Amino acid sequence: MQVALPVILCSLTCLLLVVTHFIPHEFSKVVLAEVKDNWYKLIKVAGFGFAIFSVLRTHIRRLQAQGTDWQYSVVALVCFLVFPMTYLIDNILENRALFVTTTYSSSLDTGMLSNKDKVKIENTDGKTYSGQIVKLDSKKRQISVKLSLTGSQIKSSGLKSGTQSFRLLKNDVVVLEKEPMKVENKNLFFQGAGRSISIKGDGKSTEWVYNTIVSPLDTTMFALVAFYICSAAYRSFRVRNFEAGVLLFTGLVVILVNAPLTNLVWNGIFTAKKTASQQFFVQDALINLKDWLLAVPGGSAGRGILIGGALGLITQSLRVMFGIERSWLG
Amino acid sequence: MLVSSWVIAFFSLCIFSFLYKNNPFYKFAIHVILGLMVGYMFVQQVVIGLSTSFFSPILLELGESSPDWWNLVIQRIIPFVIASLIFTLLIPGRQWMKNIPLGLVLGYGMGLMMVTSLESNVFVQLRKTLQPATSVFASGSFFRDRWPQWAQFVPMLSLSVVVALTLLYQFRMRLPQIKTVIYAALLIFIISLTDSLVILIGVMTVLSYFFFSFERDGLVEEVSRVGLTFMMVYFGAVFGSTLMTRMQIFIGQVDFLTAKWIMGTIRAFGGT
Amino acid sequence: MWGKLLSFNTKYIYLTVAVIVTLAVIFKVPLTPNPSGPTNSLFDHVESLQEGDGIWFFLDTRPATEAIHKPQMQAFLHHCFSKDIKVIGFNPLVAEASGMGRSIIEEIAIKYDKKEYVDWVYMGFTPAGISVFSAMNRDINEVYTTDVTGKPFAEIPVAQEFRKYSDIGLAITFAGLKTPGYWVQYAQTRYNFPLASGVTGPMIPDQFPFLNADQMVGMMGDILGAAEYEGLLRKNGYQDQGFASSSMFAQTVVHYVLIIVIVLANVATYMVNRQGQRDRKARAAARARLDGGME
Amino acid sequence: MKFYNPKRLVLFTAHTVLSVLIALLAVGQTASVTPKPVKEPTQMSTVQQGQTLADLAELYFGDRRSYKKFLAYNNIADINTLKPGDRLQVPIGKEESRSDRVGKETEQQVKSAFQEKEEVSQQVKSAFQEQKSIPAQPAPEEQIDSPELSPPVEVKAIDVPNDGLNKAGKGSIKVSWSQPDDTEGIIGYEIWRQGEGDFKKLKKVSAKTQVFTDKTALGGQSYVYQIASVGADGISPARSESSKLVSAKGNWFDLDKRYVLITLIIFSIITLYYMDLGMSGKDMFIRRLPALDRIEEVVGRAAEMGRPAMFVAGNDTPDSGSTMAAFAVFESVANYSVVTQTEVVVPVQVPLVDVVLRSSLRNIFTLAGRPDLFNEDEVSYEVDNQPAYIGIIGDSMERHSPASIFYFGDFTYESMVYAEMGNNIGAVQVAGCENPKQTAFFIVGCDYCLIGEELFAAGAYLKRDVIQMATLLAQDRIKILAFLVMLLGIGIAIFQPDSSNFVLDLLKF
Repeated sequence: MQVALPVILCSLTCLLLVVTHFIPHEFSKVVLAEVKDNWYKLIKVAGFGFAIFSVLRTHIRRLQAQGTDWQYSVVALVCFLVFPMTYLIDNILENRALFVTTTYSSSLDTGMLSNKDKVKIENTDGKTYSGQIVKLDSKKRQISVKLSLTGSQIKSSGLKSGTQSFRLLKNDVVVLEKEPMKVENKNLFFQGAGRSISIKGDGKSTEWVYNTIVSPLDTTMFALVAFYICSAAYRSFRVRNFEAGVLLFTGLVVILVNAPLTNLVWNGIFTAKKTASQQFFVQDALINLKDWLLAVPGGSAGRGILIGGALGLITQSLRVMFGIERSWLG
Repeated sequence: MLVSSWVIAFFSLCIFSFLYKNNPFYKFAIHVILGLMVGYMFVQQVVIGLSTSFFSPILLELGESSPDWWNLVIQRIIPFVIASLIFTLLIPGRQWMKNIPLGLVLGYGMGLMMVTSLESNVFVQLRKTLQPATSVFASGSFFRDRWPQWAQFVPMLSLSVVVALTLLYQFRMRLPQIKTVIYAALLIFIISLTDSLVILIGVMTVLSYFFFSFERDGLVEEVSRVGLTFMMVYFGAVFGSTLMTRMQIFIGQVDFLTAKWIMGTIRAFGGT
Repeated sequence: MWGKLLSFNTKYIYLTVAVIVTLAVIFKVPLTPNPSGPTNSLFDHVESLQEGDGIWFFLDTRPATEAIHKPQMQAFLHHCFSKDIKVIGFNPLVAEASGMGRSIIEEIAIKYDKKEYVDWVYMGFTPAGISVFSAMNRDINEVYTTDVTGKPFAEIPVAQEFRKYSDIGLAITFAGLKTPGYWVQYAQTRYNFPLASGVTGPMIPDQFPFLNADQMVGMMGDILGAAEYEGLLRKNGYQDQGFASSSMFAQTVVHYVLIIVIVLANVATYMVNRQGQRDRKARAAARARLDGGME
Repeated sequence: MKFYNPKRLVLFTAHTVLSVLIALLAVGQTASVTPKPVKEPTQMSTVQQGQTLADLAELYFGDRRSYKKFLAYNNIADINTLKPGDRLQVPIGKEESRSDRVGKETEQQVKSAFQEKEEVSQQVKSAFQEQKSIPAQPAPEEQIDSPELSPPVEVKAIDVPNDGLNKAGKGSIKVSWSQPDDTEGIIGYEIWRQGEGDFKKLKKVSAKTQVFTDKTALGGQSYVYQIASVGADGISPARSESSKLVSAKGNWFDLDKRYVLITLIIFSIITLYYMDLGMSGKDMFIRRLPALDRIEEVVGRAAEMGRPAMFVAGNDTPDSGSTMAAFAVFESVANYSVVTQTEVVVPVQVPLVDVVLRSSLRNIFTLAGRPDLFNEDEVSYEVDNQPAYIGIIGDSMERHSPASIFYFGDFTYESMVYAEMGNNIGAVQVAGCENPKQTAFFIVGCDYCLIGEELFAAGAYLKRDVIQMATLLAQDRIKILAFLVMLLGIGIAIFQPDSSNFVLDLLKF
């Protein structure tokens, strides 16, 4: 039971994925969407939850133990709060939307309107705003539309809260003639629609923290490689045997050719000559050699490794599918 | 602007100081970004993930006049319960339960990867390798063109050297030097072929390097040695061609520190 | 003496690299490499475009590679703006690139006093994912309702002018990830529009098949490509930024230093090994003499 | 879980998988009659109950023995499994079957409806000509003396094979036609479609194209298509004859991918065969993989020096192959470390990976009989962000100063950083990575490195488990198969260079 159930579940999911891959019928799309959007996503979320729980627990323990470097755990725990704060701040400050609410007379048949319909509202001077029906209450005969304007556009749109008269259009057919409608500037966060934490231009404070601390650190870590690559080359580019010699030779050639001055000097010496005897020494011969090394022998080796790796991967997947490979059971 | 440039500069220098040795500044910077990113994960994955794929769909469904309970249970509740089984890792004696969601996730990944890698990494790559080679055989132009005048004889010569010395090695004297010469001549011959043929040979030899069920001796050893040579060429080329990119990243950092940070500060305080 | 060379601390290498780069960046020594084939063809293609044509660029990279892609984009945009070509920027696949992209294009647009929304616009990120490739063939308005500053699509004339692949003269992807392959596979081969790429060093070999198959009109390979492009700009009498060219000198020095270090290390290894062999021979001879004496 | 005898469960699952795959292939083969694009005019004919291909051959070619001619018009996967309801493409002009007469009649009605429309437009035109005489109302010249356009011919509409309906329940239908003899004056074609109700214009395409894929056809709804040649004026389009009734439906098997499926089945069969051999106690030879043999010795080194060992499991999700291989390697590393009483430091980057590694370590301690020695903080989750995680690794390397480090899984640029950090603290490092580019940096930076495929073999190799060894053997056989395919392709290219190389067609999907 303890082993069989997870293994069989794993094999069945695996089999399901394989089979649906060969079925173009819409049924397989439905199944995939079900598996991916509900099961897979939620399990990933749970995994993240557990991970965050354990990292916080680790640092709190260090804090309690007061061992070496416990101060840095304090730093980490304090910084943990930063992004949740900025998320709240951004949402409360910027995550707003305009809601337009009105009551319609009983003469209107609501058959042609339904929830989540894309509609337009047009004010007296002919300016239209696209929106979406969020509430359609047939008892109170009340309809409310959420305009698709983000925080910064609300100011530019020039719509004020309060009551003014609009007309409601659904795909350019007038549904409601000029009626007084109530415009409210509500906060979406408290409407239950929290915006995704955004590094995409909106969400000012989040963006500032991200662009000022996170991305530069990414760049700096990337820049460290520049040093390490040099020391690695110094340490291990030695002619120990034939293969190491090939490695060293190729590496040296490519480094030499990549140095911009080399090509300048080379082309200074060997300007283009047409005679066949000197075809080895034409312009950009070094560049061509480098490109050839990278593209032809290198490319073939890379492709071979890729194919072999794929075969190994498939065999491993079969092992998992057949329930032989059980390392993941722990 | 100035503030952010100072912050960026401070953290960059903290990280670079690790090159000398591990120090409090480095640890501080690292733990700052650690805390930040854990918080980011918390909001991004847990809060928003839960709200988008669990809470808000349920609220929407309940908001409907006649909620579809069956759908709700199948699509939201059961997955949520199964996902939360991950936390049984904390319950002594019930730890095996966490394998149920794990099994689902791993099965998903494996099934997806098996077919896609079979298609894109085996079928496509084999076709890419085979198509030009077949056209070469069809046309019959085996050796690379623009081979210089004084080197026209290289392919044939190297091939004949390979054949002759192999016979010699087989029947007369088994000297390691002869083997090395054969090997070098073989490589020269391979290089003198057309690119698509070189690629074909490279792929096949590299694949043969990964044979597990044959003892490495005789023909298999020689072939896999050629494959290893190809791989070494690839690794060396990749290593060399990466140097410039990585170095440029560092140059960009230094440029930021000098131009934006120092000069910016000087300018901000009325310097020129 | 050789042994010392083998066993010295790698931190000296770090120090050397840091000092060289810092000096070379402070005293900018311009160095213009000869243009290679792909860069040339890219330049010629942009040169062949007319005034008022449109260009899309996609920024498919994290800010970590800004040091490479910024000079590439600067050289490219200088060329475009001085030819009065209209530019629309996207980062449809990588969310982090939004801020970087707009800042770079704005910086250059100011130099040529080009107006945002009229001569250029930066549309930013869209969560459409893979479907972007096909949506852009119909109308970018399907995936972009606003630009990165939140301006509604209807109020951006330049975006309304160039709204699908067939409207533009060139699309170039500045990529630090595998995305050029996707652009070729999902967009170019299906909808057949001129595509180019500006990539980082390790990705250059992956682009050759596309270039040979004319699926790409040109390529800017790494910072070297950017420097070549700047050289071409200078040769044809445009003004340029020149950051890439000025960093070439640092690159050259570092590369040469590394080569020298590697060669020295190998010589040292060889010498030390030979020394060891000689000592072993001597010891063997001494032992032999000793044995001889024993009799 | 060494106490568990896997034999029966394994065989059960394996055979289930295999049978399902084969069943799928069978399904695909039966539902596989698709029309071929041919020059001459054709029509669709539905196979009636009890009609064999020979009957149809007699019906259309007047000869029972010439049923092979249908292969010229249709892709028939298996000529013996023709079911009622399959739609065959047959040449026009021969005697028709009942179903096609029905089709013709509907088409007649449709066409008459159109002639009326044509007349109407004629009247409009004549009205224009009358107005022309009156100078007060200048009429657009080019509309009047636009030449009579000749409509396109051979309009064919087929349901696009090997596809499914999209989320909105819409499928795609491929409409193809050929230009009329005089294309003079034609600047484009209009595609008109009749579903329920009247003909509607779908799209206008340029005069160069002769094919259009209608992606908005409702599944199950049958349609009739017409193509109209459009002149410069835009009005008075000349309609073609209407196509046969056709309806978009989701297919149950993707024929283009059948070779992929067959390959997968061959994979499974070979693997299963060698697994059976392994279970029956036949010993399998696997050559020694040096890098993997080193693992025990490297852990032992850490034990001698009294310093911990470190395991880094890459930056990919647990459902990726390389991470799965990393789990297997970690199992053996942890085994050795428990045997030699060495501490293992495992900082983890990706969620769910820490779950697996932690429980695996605990189980190993339990199996070794010392659950009390298990320290939960040995496996510590850090953060899922590249720079932060790299920094943490550097910090913990300096703090714990491990004597031996293992990198298994998927890596990007951090590979170089790890390798050099490890070198600077003088650790012995073993690495395995799927990504070829990063393998280069590991080769340069580390002491022992697994290349590509060896990583996936590691799990089977280290466990010394016969069944898993068997899968490696199977993998080799499959590789030999790939070799043979390549050589076959080359051979075909050598001996019949001008004929189409069917090996390349096999590799297409």
